[in-house]
Amino acid sequence: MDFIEVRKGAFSVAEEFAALRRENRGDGACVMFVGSVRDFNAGAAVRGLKLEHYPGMTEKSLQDITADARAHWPLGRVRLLHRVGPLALQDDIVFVGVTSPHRQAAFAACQYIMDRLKTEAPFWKQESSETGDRWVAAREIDKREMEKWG
Amino acid sequence: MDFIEVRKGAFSVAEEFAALRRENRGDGACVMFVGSVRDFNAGAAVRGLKLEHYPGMTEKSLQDITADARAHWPLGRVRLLHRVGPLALQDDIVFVGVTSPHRQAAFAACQYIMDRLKTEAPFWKQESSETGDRWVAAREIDKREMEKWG
Amino acid sequence: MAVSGGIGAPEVSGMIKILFFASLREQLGTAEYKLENYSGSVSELRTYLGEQFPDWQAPLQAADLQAAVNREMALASTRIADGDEVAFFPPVTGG
Amino acid sequence: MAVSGGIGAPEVSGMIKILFFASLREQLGTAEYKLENYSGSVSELRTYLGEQFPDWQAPLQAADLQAAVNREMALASTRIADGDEVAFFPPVTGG
Repeated sequence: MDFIEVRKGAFSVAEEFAALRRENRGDGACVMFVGSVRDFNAGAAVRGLKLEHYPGMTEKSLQDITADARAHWPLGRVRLLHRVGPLALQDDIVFVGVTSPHRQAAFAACQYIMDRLKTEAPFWKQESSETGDRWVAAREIDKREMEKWG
Repeated sequence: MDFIEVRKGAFSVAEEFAALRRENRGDGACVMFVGSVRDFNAGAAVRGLKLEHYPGMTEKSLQDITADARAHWPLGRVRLLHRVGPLALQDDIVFVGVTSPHRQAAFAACQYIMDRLKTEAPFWKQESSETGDRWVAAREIDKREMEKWG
Repeated sequence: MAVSGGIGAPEVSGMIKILFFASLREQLGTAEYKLENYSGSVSELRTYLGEQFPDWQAPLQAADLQAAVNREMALASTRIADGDEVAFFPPVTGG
Repeated sequence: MAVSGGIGAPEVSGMIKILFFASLREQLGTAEYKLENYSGSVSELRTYLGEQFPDWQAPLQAADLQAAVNREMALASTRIADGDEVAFFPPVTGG
């Protein structure tokens, strides 16, 4: 029921949505999040990104997060894809899609998965900008967002 | 910046996502909701739906809801499509997609738009089931969900 | 059944146009009714229509019935003027 | 730079495998280090590695450095045993 993938290549939102809905008669609600490369971060014009991960641990972390979401809300399907390697401006980085019989559960679970992914899944971003390459610093706001989940 | 449409025909999530992201360099977050016809509601096996609306007022209501969402959160693009007329099992009914520089704003705005749409946009569902046609009753839960937005 | 609610602008003549939707439309057996030289509130209009058409009385007194005037949600006390478009309908169930 | 963190299972020999990621990997100039017959906690290992390689001392003492043991997040007090895979890395920044 869960599809979790760390991959180099681009993903297709159309294919992911189709996989979430195909022969899924019980779930009336589908919430999807897509995160992509913004062109400005902390003032320097970003040209692209490189994403590093911890093979093995990253996948395990994403599986644990998804399992915890299922323990909190009645979910049908969950699909979580995260790209690694070099990414260009406007490339999509992450897709999280969940289905549920209940709209509120689908919204809450999708947001919960993203909040935890941002604070604990082992991914590291390196930005290329006009002023050179730099590792992105963790943002305090993501940690604060986690606090609401207790 | 807002695209709002009440339509008879099906919509394409792939095309909506493309329209939200195309040449959208500033928004790193995109949240989408898709609501579809479930096969069970209140016990009777549903065969299909018919959706009625109030032409003119429905569109105005959706525009007002979207404008209020923009007043609350920094949003880039908003696309809101709702089908009317006869719908089959598993057909998609409604699409709400929003982009923002901020993940939390995108989630909150998408959920806010759906919560208000469910409680105040003039649409009425009629279900066809084995036991005949019946107008769907408003669910108390949708009103309770609105209370959290004050 | 008469004409269903049209897309055009509210009428500005010396009459009010009253629209009914969904289960209420089916219960009343009509989608639209026009009234000349009417003056009063939304709740007074509900009562007035029930007096004119006894079969409409029960459906129009349903506790959860909602009303709009000129495509904005209206209160029981909202005043109705010539040229207004008034609509009555059950609680919405879209999405 | 040595081998980067591999996909295989943690090693079960009489040694521990230590992995470094992202900016820490660049600061140390290596992605992996192996240690035989080590026994102690995560925080003791940080101190030990800094003593062995003076250039590593500052990067390994960064206040926000995180650690995992066998691919689970670890505390400073988490014990390390033979065959464990230990990883040190800066705060995560995915999504």
